[in-house]
Amino acid sequence: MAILVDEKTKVLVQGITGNQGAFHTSQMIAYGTRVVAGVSPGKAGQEVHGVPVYETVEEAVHSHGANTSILFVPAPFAKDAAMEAMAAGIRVVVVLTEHIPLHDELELVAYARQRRATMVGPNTFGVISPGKCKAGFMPSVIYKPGPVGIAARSGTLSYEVAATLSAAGLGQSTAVGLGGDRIVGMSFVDALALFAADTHTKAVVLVGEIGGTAEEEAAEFLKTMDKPAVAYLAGKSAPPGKRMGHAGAIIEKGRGTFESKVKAFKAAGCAVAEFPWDVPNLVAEALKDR
Amino acid sequence: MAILVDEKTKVLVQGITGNQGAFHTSQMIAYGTRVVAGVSPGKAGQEVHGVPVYETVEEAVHSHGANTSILFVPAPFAKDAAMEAMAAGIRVVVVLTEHIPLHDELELVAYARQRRATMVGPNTFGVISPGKCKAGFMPSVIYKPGPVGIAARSGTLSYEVAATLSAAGLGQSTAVGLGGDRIVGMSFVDALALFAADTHTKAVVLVGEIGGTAEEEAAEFLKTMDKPAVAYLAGKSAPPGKRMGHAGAIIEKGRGTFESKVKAFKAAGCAVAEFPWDVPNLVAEALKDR
Amino acid sequence: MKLYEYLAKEVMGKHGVPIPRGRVAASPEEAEKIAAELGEVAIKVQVLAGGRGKAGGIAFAATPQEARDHAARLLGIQIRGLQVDRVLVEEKLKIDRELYLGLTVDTSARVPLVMASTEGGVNIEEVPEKYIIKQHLDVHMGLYPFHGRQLARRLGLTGSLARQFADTAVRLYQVFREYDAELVEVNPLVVSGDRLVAADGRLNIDDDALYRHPQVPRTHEGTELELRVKELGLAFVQLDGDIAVMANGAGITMAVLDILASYGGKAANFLDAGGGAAIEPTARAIEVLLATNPRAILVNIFGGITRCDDVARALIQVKNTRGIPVPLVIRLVGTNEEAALSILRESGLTAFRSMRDAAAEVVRISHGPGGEL
Amino acid sequence: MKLYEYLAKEVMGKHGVPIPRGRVAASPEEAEKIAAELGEVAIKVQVLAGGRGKAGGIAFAATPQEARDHAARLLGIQIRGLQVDRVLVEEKLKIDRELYLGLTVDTSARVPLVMASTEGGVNIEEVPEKYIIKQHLDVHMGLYPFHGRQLARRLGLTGSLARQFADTAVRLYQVFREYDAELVEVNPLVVSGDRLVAADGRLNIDDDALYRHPQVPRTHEGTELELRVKELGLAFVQLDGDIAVMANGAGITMAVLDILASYGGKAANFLDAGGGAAIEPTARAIEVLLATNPRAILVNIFGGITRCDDVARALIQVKNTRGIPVPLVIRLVGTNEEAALSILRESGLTAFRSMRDAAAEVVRISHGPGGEL
Repeated sequence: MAILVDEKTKVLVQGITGNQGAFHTSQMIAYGTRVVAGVSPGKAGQEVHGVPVYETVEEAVHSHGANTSILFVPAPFAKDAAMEAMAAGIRVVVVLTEHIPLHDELELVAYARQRRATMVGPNTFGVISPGKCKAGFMPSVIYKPGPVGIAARSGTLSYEVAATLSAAGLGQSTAVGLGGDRIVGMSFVDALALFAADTHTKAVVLVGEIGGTAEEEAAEFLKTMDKPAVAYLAGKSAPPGKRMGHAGAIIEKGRGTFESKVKAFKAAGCAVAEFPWDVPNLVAEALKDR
Repeated sequence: MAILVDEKTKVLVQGITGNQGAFHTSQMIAYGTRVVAGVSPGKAGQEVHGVPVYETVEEAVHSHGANTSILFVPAPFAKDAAMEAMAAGIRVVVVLTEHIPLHDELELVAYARQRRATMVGPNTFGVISPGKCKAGFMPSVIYKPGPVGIAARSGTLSYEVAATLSAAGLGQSTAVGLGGDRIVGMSFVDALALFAADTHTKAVVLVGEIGGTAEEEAAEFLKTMDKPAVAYLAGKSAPPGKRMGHAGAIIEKGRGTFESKVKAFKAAGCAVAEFPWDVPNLVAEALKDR
Repeated sequence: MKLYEYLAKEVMGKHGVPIPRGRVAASPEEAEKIAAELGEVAIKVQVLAGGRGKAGGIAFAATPQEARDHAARLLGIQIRGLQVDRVLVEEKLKIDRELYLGLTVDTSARVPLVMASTEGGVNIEEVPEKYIIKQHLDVHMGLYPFHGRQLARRLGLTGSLARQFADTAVRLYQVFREYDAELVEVNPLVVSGDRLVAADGRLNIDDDALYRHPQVPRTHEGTELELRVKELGLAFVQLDGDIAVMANGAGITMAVLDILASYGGKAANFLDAGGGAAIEPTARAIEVLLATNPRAILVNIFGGITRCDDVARALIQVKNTRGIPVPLVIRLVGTNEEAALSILRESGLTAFRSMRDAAAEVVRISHGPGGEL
Repeated sequence: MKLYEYLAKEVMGKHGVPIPRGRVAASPEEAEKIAAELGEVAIKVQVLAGGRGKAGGIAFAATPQEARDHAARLLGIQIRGLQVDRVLVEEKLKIDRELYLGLTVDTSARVPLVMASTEGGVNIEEVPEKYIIKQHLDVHMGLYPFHGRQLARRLGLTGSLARQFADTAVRLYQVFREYDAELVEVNPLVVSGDRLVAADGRLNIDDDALYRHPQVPRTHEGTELELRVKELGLAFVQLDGDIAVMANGAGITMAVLDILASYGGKAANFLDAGGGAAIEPTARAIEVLLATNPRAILVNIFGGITRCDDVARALIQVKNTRGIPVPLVIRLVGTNEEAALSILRESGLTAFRSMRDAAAEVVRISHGPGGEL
C-alpha cells in the first residue's frame, strides 16, 4: 500500500536532541508517524517530545523494535551513525545530512549492500507515505493519499510537483527523495522496482535533473515495467561543467546532459513534462490509457 | 565421491615458475591431476612441464576454466595472489604458503566469505583425493582410494596416519590439510560438513593438536553427524605458553589444552587414539559398528 | 577542489608514484636556478585549467638562460582567463609512449573506478571508449597489485613496465583514498625508456571532505562573485543573462532557469538559497544578486522548512537598508504564506502564487525598458 | 614479538591514546631527572613479563631522590628470570577505577575481537567471563566510534568518560591494524578524575609480519639456545628432559614428545626441522641438539618433501666432522628411504622403520648408563 514506510513503521531518530532533530520529531509525530525512540550519544535518559533517548542504536532497536532510522546528524558524524544503524539491523536508513564526504558515501553504500539494508539519501528530504508515515522534513500538507508514486532527486521541486498533483486530485502512495549527492543509496531504478511491486501505486512520477546516468538507467527499467511513468527534468538550460547546487547536478565530460535523459525516457515511452505544472495532466492521461 | 577436488577439478598453479611450483606441478601431473594453467607475473608465455603460464589468473580462468588454485607464492605476495584467485572466480584456493601475516589471513578469510570461496590453508600440505586429484605437496604414494576422510592440522603427522590406514587396507576418500596457522580458511567443522555430505566417505579421521578450539567445535558438530569419527591429537606433553612449531599450536590463557579436546571428543562419542598407530583399529571398529 | 599540478605531483611523489625531478618557480631567476640543476627542462604554467599546451602554456628550454626567458614570458600572462603566477620547471622527459591512468567514482555502480588507456596525452573524454579499460573496485578491499597487473596486461605492458604500472596503480589508489579524491589522474603516464613517469598529474579533492585535509593548500576557482557567495555557504553560479534569480532548492532553481529560458528570458545566475535559510543570509543573498546589475530579480520560494515570512522580512530588510533599484518579482507559497503576503503588502510589495505567472512577468519586465515596481 | 611497555605506550600515544607523562630511564640519574620534571612518579621495570607488581618490579617515589634510589635498586635485578636494564618513570596516577580494553583475533570466528571489562588491573584470564564484554569486528570495516560507544555503554560509562573510551577504542584498533598486532591491550585503562589514561600497555606484533615494521625495535624472548636456533629459521623449544628430538613437521614432533612421555622418557626439546630441509641446515640442527648435552638423540623422519637420503647425509656429516658423543636413534621412512638406509649402513649406523620401536629404544637408552652407538 506504500513503499519503504507505512503505518507499521517504527521510526528511530538519530540526532534527536539537536534543534532540527527535535523540531522534526514533533512534526513527524504530529503527522502520525510512530517515532519509537531517539539516539543521541551523551544524552541518554532524556525525552524529546515524549520519545525516549538512548545512547546507542542497538538499545533503541532492542527496547522498541525500531526498523527505520532517520538521521539528523552533522556530516562529520553521519557515516558512523548510519553504519551504527545498519549494524544494529535497521532495514531502512534515511540520511538527510548534506555534505557527507564522497568516500564516506562509498563506504555507506558498500555496507548497505553487505547488510541488505536500504539507504535513502544522503542529502534527501526523506520519504513520506501520505496519511501513513512521514520520515523526513517535507511540508506534509502538500501530500494527499493516492495512487501516484514520486521519486525525486530534488526536494523543493518535487514539492512543487506533489502540490500540483494533489491540487489535481492525484494523491500519492509514497514520495521518496533520492538525494542530491553524486552517490546515493537508492536510485531511480531501486525506487521503481519498489513501486512496481506495490499494488497501490498505479503510476510513477520521476523528478530528475542533469548529471549522472540515473535517469537513463530508470528509462531502461521502465521498458520492463507495466505501470506508466511521467518524468520532469530540471537543468535544460544549465551550462556544462558547473555544479548546479547539488553535488550530482553537473554535466561532465559530455555525460549527464538533459538531452540524453529526455531521449532515453522518450525511447522508453515515458512522457516528459515541459513544465512542472504539466505533470498532473500527463499522469491523468497515462492513467486513463490503462 | 570425494570432497574439494576430484578427477574433474581443473587446477591452476600460482607461482608455477618457481622451484617448488615447477617441481610439484610435475608431481601433480604425474599423479594424474588436471593442471590446466599456471600464473607467474612477468613470466607469461612460458611453459612449465607443458603447462601454459599466464600473467593473471583471470586469463587462466578465461582460457582454461580453472576452478581450483594452488599457491606456491612467498608470504609477502600470498595475500595478493589468493585475492586475485578469488576475485577471478576460483572456488577452491589452496594456500600452501607458511608465515603469511595474521592480518593478511583475516582479510583473506573475510574475502573468501564474501566471494563464497573455500580457502584451504594457509600453511597446509594441500588436499588429495587418492586416485583422482592431488593439489598439494604430500607424498602421494602413502594414500590409497577408500572410504576414510582425513582432516588434519599438521602435515607429516597426517602422513603417518594415512600410511598406517593404507597399510591396514583402509583407503581414503580425501585427505585435507587445514593448515597450522592460527587463522585458516577451512576448519574441522567445514571439512566435516563436506565429508558428511560425501556419499563415498564412511568415516572420518581428525588429526588435531593443542591450541585454539577447532577440535572442540568439531566435537560439537560430530554430535549431529551420522558418520563415525576417530581423532588423534598431538601435544599432550607440550608445556603451556610455548608455540610448538605451528603458529596455532599453543596453549594460551588456559585455552587449547589437550585435555579439553579429548574431553570434548569423548563427550561426542568420538574415539581418541592414544598413538598414531592405533588409528586404523579404531576406524575399523567404528566402521564395523555401522 | 582542484590542486595545482605541482601540488598534485608532490602528493603523488610522497606516495611513491614516480614523478619527474623538478620544482615550482615564481620568478624567472628561480626557473633559471632549477634549470641549472636539471639540464634540459619543461616549463609549465600552473593554472587550474586543462589544455595548457594548446594555449601556449608549456615551453621547453635547453639552457638555464632559455628557461629564464620562457619563465619571464609565461609568468603574468593569462591562460584560459587565468593569471599565471607560478611555473613548474622539471626535467624534460624522453617520451616513448603516453599512457593514461585515473581513479574516480562510478556514480552509477556507486563504487571506485580505475581507468587506464594506451591513448594518454589527450583529454580522456576525447579517447574512444574502446581504448579505455575500466575496472570497478570494492571500496573496502581497495586496489590490489593484481588489479594493477590485470590493467597492465590489458594495456599490453610486459616485464618491468608492467610491474611499475601495477605498483603505480596501487599507490595512486592510496592517494585517491587518503585524500578523499573525486579524481586522481596521471595523464600522460609516460613510458620513458625502461621507466614509467607521471608527466602530468591531477588531484581533485571532494569539497565536502576538505575539513579532513587542513594541510592541503586551498585553491579557489570561479568568478570573484562566485567566490564571495561561496563564503556565504550558498550554491551560486554566475550566468550571462539579465534576470537575477533566487530560489530555495537546487532542483527548483534549475527549473526556474529553464522556465525563464522557455519564456525567452535569460537568467543572470543560479542561486540556491537553501532550505530553512534565516533572514540574515537571505538578505545577503539578495545583495549578491544586485551585484550582478540585473534588469530584474525573481524570487521563487516554495516554503517547506523555509518560512515564507522570513523570506518576506529579508526582502523588506534589503529594500529598507540599501534599496532594490530594479524590479522585484516575487513568488511565494507554502509555510507561513499568508503572514508573508501581509508583510510584503505593508511595504508595498506584491507576490504571485503561481510560478508560471511570476516567470512570465519577470521575462516581460526584462524585455521592456525596466523601472521600479 | 612483545614490545616493552614503554615502546607500546609510545606507539599508542602517537595514535592518540592517552598515556601518562613519562620516559624510560637506564640509570638512577636519568630516573631522578625525569622525576624532577614530573613530581610524584611510578617506577616500573621494563621486562617482557606480566605480574611485575607482585614480583616487586613497581615502586612509587614522592621525590626525585626517592626515584633515584628505587631506580638504583631495580636496575640490574632480575624479575621473573629477566634482567632489568630499563625502568619507566611516569607520573603517578590517581586511580578511581581500573578498566580493561584489548584487541586480538578470535581464531574460531576468524575475525578481530575487541574485549572490554570493568575489572581491569588483573590478568584478563583471571576475570570471570561474565565481566568481559566481547565484540566481533569486520576486518574490512574496522572499529567505528559507535562500537566504542556500545562498549562504553555496556561498561556503564557515561558522559565525557564514555566519549573518551569510544575514542580510545577507535585509536587502539588503528594501532592493532597498523602494527599487525596479535594483541593490543590497555590494562588497566584507568579512570583518573575526569580522564581516561592507559596506565599499562601491551603490544604484541605478529612475528610473520615483522618484515613490514622495520622501524620497530626488536626484542628477543627465550633461552640463549632458542634464540640461536630461531636464527637458523627452525622451530625450537627447550624442554627439561634428556632425550634430544628432531623430527620433520610440527605435529609429528609433538607426537614424538608425547610418545616418549608415554613410554617414560623425557624430551630435551621440540625441534621441527621442517619439510624439505637441505643437508646443511639439518646438520646445524643436529649440532644444536648436541648443545643441550642429552643422554640420547632421536631423529624421526617421515620423508615427504624431506628426502631421507639428505637427512642421512646430514647425520653422517655431523658424525664425521664434530662427532656425535651420545647414542643416536634414527627412524626413517618415505622418500628415498632405501638410499638413506644404505648411506647409514656404510657409516655403521642403523635405522628403525617404526616410530614405536625407535621411541621405545631411545627411552630404554636414556634410562641406562649411556654410551656410543
